[in-house]
Amino acid sequence: MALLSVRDLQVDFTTRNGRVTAVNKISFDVESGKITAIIGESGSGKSVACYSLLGLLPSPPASVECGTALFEGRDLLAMSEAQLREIRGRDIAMIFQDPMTCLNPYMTVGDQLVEPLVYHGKVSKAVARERALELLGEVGMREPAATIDQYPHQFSGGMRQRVMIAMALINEPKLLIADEPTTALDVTIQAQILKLVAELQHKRNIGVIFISHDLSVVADIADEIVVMEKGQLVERGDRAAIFERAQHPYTRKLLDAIPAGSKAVSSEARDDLITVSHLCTWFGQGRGREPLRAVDDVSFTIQRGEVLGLVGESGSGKSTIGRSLLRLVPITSGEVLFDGTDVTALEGVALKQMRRRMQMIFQDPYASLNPRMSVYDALAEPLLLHGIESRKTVEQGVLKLMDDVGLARAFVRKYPHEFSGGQRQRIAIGRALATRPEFVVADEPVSALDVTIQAQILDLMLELGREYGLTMLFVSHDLAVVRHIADRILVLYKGKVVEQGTGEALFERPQQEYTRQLLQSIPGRLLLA
Amino acid sequence: MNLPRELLALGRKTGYFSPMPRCFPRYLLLLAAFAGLLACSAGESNVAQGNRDGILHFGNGSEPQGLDPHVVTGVPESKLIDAMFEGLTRKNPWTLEPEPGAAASWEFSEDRRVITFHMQPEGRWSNGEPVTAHDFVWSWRRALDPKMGNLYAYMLYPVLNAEAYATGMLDDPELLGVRALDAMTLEVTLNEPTPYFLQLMDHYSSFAVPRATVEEFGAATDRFTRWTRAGNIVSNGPFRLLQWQLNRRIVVEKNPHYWDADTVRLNGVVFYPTENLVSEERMFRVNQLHVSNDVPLAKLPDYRKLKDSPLVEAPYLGTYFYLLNTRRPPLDDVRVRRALSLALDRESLTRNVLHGSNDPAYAITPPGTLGYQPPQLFSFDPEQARRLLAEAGYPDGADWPGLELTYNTSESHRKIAVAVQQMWKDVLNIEVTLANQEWKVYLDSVSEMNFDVARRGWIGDYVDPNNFLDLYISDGGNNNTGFADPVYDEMILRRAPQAATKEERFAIFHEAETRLMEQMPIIPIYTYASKHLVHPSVKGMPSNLMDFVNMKYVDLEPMPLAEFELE
Amino acid sequence: MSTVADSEAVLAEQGTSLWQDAWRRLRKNRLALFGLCVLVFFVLIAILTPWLAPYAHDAQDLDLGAAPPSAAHWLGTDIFGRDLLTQIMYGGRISLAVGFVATAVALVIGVTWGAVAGYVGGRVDAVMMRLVDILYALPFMIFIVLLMVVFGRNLLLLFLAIGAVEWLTMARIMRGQVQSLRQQEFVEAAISLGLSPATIVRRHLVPNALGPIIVYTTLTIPSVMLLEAFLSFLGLGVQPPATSWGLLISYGAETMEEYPWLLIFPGAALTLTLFALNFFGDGLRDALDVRGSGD
Amino acid sequence: MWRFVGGRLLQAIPVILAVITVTFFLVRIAPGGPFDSEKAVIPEVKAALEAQYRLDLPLGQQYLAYLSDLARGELGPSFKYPGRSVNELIAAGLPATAELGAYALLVAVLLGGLAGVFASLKPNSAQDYIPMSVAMIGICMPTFLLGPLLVLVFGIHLEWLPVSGWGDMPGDKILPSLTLGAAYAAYIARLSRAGMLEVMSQDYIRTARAKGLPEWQVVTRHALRGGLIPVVAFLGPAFAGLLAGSFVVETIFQIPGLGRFYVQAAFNRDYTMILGTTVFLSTLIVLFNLLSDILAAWLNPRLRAQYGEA
Repeated sequence: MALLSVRDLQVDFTTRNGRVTAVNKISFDVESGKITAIIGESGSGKSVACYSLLGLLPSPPASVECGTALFEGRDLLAMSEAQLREIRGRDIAMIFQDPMTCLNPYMTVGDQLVEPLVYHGKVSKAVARERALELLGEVGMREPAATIDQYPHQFSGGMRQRVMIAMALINEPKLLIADEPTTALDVTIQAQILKLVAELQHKRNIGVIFISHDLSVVADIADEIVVMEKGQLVERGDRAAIFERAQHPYTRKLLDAIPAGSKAVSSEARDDLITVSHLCTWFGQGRGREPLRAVDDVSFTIQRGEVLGLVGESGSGKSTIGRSLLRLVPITSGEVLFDGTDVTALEGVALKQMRRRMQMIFQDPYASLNPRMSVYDALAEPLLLHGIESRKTVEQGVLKLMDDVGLARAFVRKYPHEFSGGQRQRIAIGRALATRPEFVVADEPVSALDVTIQAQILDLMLELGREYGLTMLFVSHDLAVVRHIADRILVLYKGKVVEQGTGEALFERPQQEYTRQLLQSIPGRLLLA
Repeated sequence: MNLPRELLALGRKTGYFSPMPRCFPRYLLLLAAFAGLLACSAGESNVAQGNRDGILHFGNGSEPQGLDPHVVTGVPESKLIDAMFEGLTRKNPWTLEPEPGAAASWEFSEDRRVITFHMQPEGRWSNGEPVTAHDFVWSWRRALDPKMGNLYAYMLYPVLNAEAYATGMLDDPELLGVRALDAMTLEVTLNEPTPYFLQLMDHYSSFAVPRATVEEFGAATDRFTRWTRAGNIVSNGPFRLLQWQLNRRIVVEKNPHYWDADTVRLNGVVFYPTENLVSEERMFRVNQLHVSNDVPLAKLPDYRKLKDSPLVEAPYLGTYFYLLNTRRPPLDDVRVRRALSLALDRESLTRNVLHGSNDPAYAITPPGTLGYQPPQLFSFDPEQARRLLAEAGYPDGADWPGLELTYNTSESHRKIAVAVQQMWKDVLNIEVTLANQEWKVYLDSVSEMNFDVARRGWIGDYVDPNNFLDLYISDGGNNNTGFADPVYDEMILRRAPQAATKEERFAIFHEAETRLMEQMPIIPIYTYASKHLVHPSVKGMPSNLMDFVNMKYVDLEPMPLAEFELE
Repeated sequence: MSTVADSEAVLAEQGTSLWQDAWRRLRKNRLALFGLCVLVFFVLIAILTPWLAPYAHDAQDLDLGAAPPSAAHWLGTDIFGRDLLTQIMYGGRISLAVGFVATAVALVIGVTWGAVAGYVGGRVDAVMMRLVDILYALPFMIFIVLLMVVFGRNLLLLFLAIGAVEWLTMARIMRGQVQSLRQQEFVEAAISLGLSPATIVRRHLVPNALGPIIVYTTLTIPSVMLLEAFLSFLGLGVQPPATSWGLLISYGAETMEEYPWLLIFPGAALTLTLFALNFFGDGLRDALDVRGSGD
Repeated sequence: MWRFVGGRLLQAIPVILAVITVTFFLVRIAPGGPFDSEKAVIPEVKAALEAQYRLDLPLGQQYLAYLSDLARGELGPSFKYPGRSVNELIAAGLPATAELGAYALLVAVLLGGLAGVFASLKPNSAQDYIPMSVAMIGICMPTFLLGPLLVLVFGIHLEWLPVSGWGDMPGDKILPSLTLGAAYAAYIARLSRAGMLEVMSQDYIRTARAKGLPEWQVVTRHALRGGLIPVVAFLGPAFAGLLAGSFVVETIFQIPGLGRFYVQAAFNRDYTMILGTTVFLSTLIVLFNLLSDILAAWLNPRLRAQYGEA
């Protein structure tokens, strides 16, 4: 018998616009000691389905309309809140996507860790603390005794996710629900966490539901894969079946979206548009303290029309380089020549002129658009500011941009919140292109997007890049993505360039240990090879 | 704070300093829940305790500035100083006639310019030292010393050379008209016969202060010393200071060294600074006070309706009036001034706005000032008022240039002003705007004569028409109207003092006041009244024109607590 | 909750402007609409008072005095025999004007000050906020008396005086908002577009900081009305026979036992306004918060 | 941390100095002097008084003299209360005011906090609307109205509590504290409701629920701390405001506090007393703002780290 057996689960939401069925009659099983992956993009209902099992959805507006979920023979959906509470955190534990926000910032990790054990296990705090220390070691925390009394903000994202995992496992649950546990993490960390989850699951023989939007992430660990689209279960099968004999077009679309292959490199010689020499950007940390050397003596050039990929994990200084080039952060020393002009020395009108020629696309399309400005205003602003269009012609200009980035003209009066992530990123791209720039810094433009959207945006950028003759600095932590779009790749580690070369060269013949490590971490690497 | 032992003893006796349940407020919420329970244990009221122990709980208006008789100026201070000190004479609260105080007897010289006081043989300071004529000589010199900055120095100006000494024209205090013939005999020489001089002896500016104590804590004329603090102060009145808690209470106890201690019935008095009328009335209603300082106007009708009402109302030696700036048009025209005055229905005003607590006034001197009756030349006469205004060039308010009525911030001033404003509008069809001003701003406006019409009140320092009528001599410091009439000056400054008899003198005053009211530099509105709530157990506290309380005669008659159930 | 489907066809309908959008949302919020109606009603009454009021505002009947509600005087009369309904109507003119104008003054100064300090930061911020600190610590009463004497009495000054006091908190709130908004990427995007700081503050920061500002504003208006009563009491501001709700309440409070209607009715007018403002303010904030209602 | 505190204290010095300077000259520009009274003052007497209080010196010299006195902790003699120093008057009034302020703050935090948290647990229900409506009334109810009203009900009619006094009779501190705290309770109710709503939508609350904690533990252990941080930030200014604004309550209940002195001083043009209380209150304001910052940092480990570094 399956550990968890879900049948005909339907969850509805009551909204102002009527009822929406978020999960539509889905059925799946989870076996002990197996990982069942639920794959789908945002809005597909994958998380809703799992939260509804534990009664974690706010009700109203959510309501479970029908279905059963037999967990060890008892129907979770029929249980009272008190009964569910007994199961939550004891028999079924959860880990969530964003370890930054899922840990209570006001409590030490130790206090948070022991909570489920003290509450469910009815053991003393001291005993629970012993167990927590043990478990912290098990999930790979260095010096558990020193770190247990620290606060979450003192940990890196990967470490926090380890804490989350330890917290989930402390009561020896039978089922673990992992909701996109690696999406917010760097690739190298992602690889470690995936490995950890797989190990622990194996060792303890627990059942795992692993929710992700990215097929490649689960490629190495999932036993069973369930694919969801718009609340419907579209395909289900073991790993081999899905990866090798996917039936449903949606599943195939997901598979296709996994970035693969290198960009064809053109060999024609071009002049350098940007020359960066000995760039240092340090952040002061108060008097008498060592400054944080975010960018430390970096030199490189970008040729006109070239896409330069910049790869590194968080904290490597890759975003700071992009911002330094655009004068969004103060530069400590060094020189940035743009078409022969030293950008670092510009002020006033000259700086404004230069800014027209250099633009930026940001990582988070939710944060990079003013929520109180309609698409029209957001796109019209740069057009008017730089006199590209007059008041009379601005509407045409805006509509043209909408066309360029593939947004329906009808949306022009809408607000960012009315769009999906992918659409927002299109707006952001449109805004960046409005000034007709020659150079664009794309700072992780796709890392906050679902894989299928990611592929669309990357294609759009490549296409527009060609059309507008753009030179681009493409910043990403994802080697596969960079390889897909960049002509040349710079690998950054702790503020310094450790390796550079074409995508092919790096993938085939990595020179540095760090680069090799990055390559190792690409999920689904084996599968895609 | 270091409390003297007696104070603690009295404290225990009266229950003031009984150990408070100190933890109480910390459990505020809990206690709020048990408030009902607490109420049962709230204990005896002040009045019940006071009646038992002979302690009077007295609402005293506001926190006194201090207790040095030569420094302070206000009414609350006078209540305290009168309880603790004693002048050469002391008013009888029933008749307001001078009675023996620090002086047992006195006699006037033939020309009535020299008075010889014989000191009370048993007169003692509260530390047991005798009160002598030297004390008064020294104290008067102190009171008149320019360095003292005594605002009431002028009360002693009738004394020979006093004004010259106080204004620095004369340096030698020996030339002052006061000297001790021996320890028990004081001789005072006046500039001219002053019929009301004995009354001045009951004003605290003429009181003696204990030289040794004053000098122990600083120079004689020093304002910053600690000699008036509880534990330091020495006084010669029926009571002595026990405790002074700022803004909270001042406790005095019976002075055993007082020469007439046998007459004193009370064991002590507790004075409360009760600034807020509404709060004070409530304190009285729940038996926290024996006597209130004042009564909210709106409460008067309800209290009057009570059987055995605790409300005590009496005329007070003071007049409420409006100053007219006779130097500004249109008020430079006497017809306008009179029109304004005639247009006021004072009867309606006092009856409706003041709830009948005060009598309308038609002259500056309050009626019945030691038998003096001021003239009443006019009454409410709208016809005449309109006629006068028309004669002055403003028929039915036409071409009226507008006037501003200035008053200082106060609820009652506002009420009067609002009613007056409307009366002028109704009767004369003229617009008057109101301007209330914060106290010091108002004082500034009045003394600079920066106003059209301004509210003013005058309370007599002593019972004599002179105290009111000499306000309006030309260039008088308190004139503030620009009114100047040499004939009037002659009457007040020359003829009245030289009058042989009281009748003759009052006739001159009457003539002068008639002249004043014809010129109308001021519009009298009402005569002040004192209003108190007095617990039925309080005896020996008659109401009088000076609102004077002689604590020496006050007694408490134990009786069941009154319940004042207002509607 | 249901996230917007990525399919673009769903969103074919024509979008609207921010304020149109807000209005559309506001109309659905019944409480907010009720608040708005009450406010509009009061403002209309205030405007039309000279024609609507049953009595002349200064008509006294001293012999009648304070009388409880009757057929002739629906809400009773005050101690001068003046009709209370008329008083409240005239008082509303002053109170609403003071409430709205003085708050507007505070809003303009406070928002500008706070936005500049928060956006520019560094030393400018330190100096600007120290100034706010100093003003906070100044003795208000002396300040008011001085104003009164130097500039004389008039209503305009009253607005300014109150506004000058109330803007301090507004500035602090705004500064806090701007400081946190400044970290957001859309501000960086605006900088990289080449927008001037003034434009960034005006177009990007202020609209996004509106939520807390609106809520604070709806709290400020009633407290301004009460402050006006206090100042009028001190002699700055309205002089009798003109009146205001705050003054009526403070007079009514003194005779609450004898003439309760003098307190109850003006109090009810103020309370009703306050609730209306609050509902409307909350509704407006929600309506303007385009993000919060993404469903 | 010490560095942060030290830095803030250093910053406060120019602020307080500016307050002193502005106040010093402001009170002297205000019309009417300390010795003006209703009855005309003899010029010689006035001159003698001004000499005693150094008012005859040039203004600049008076200012410097005041500053040098202040540096020695001397606030000067009171004009209104001869024979008493401002230090003494403040010392006399402070205990009652501080106690009143503290209890009022306690009332505000307890009542307001409870109401706000309670309301936030079921937003947009009766459980939300009722306490929030009461809070709204609390905001618009001026103390000069609430105080007498409470006295009328609890003091006069029910006879449960004393109508005035401070520390004289059991229970006489309840009504003043309630009166003064009410408006602040209302603000705190709103603040804590908003703060709690914000926190309750955070991911870590979902984590706590996923652990199987019962709702009350989720609220008390996980939500309260974050939700009340805005309240804590409000406490400093609130306490300063309570101290400065207590005079109405002090007058209504006959409490021997500082607020009464302060207001009377302004009316009396008691220059030294105005200055003294202003200096004292502005120092308190600065201190309490600092204190609430420290408290907020103590509650919020991230801020703690920031201040620790700064």
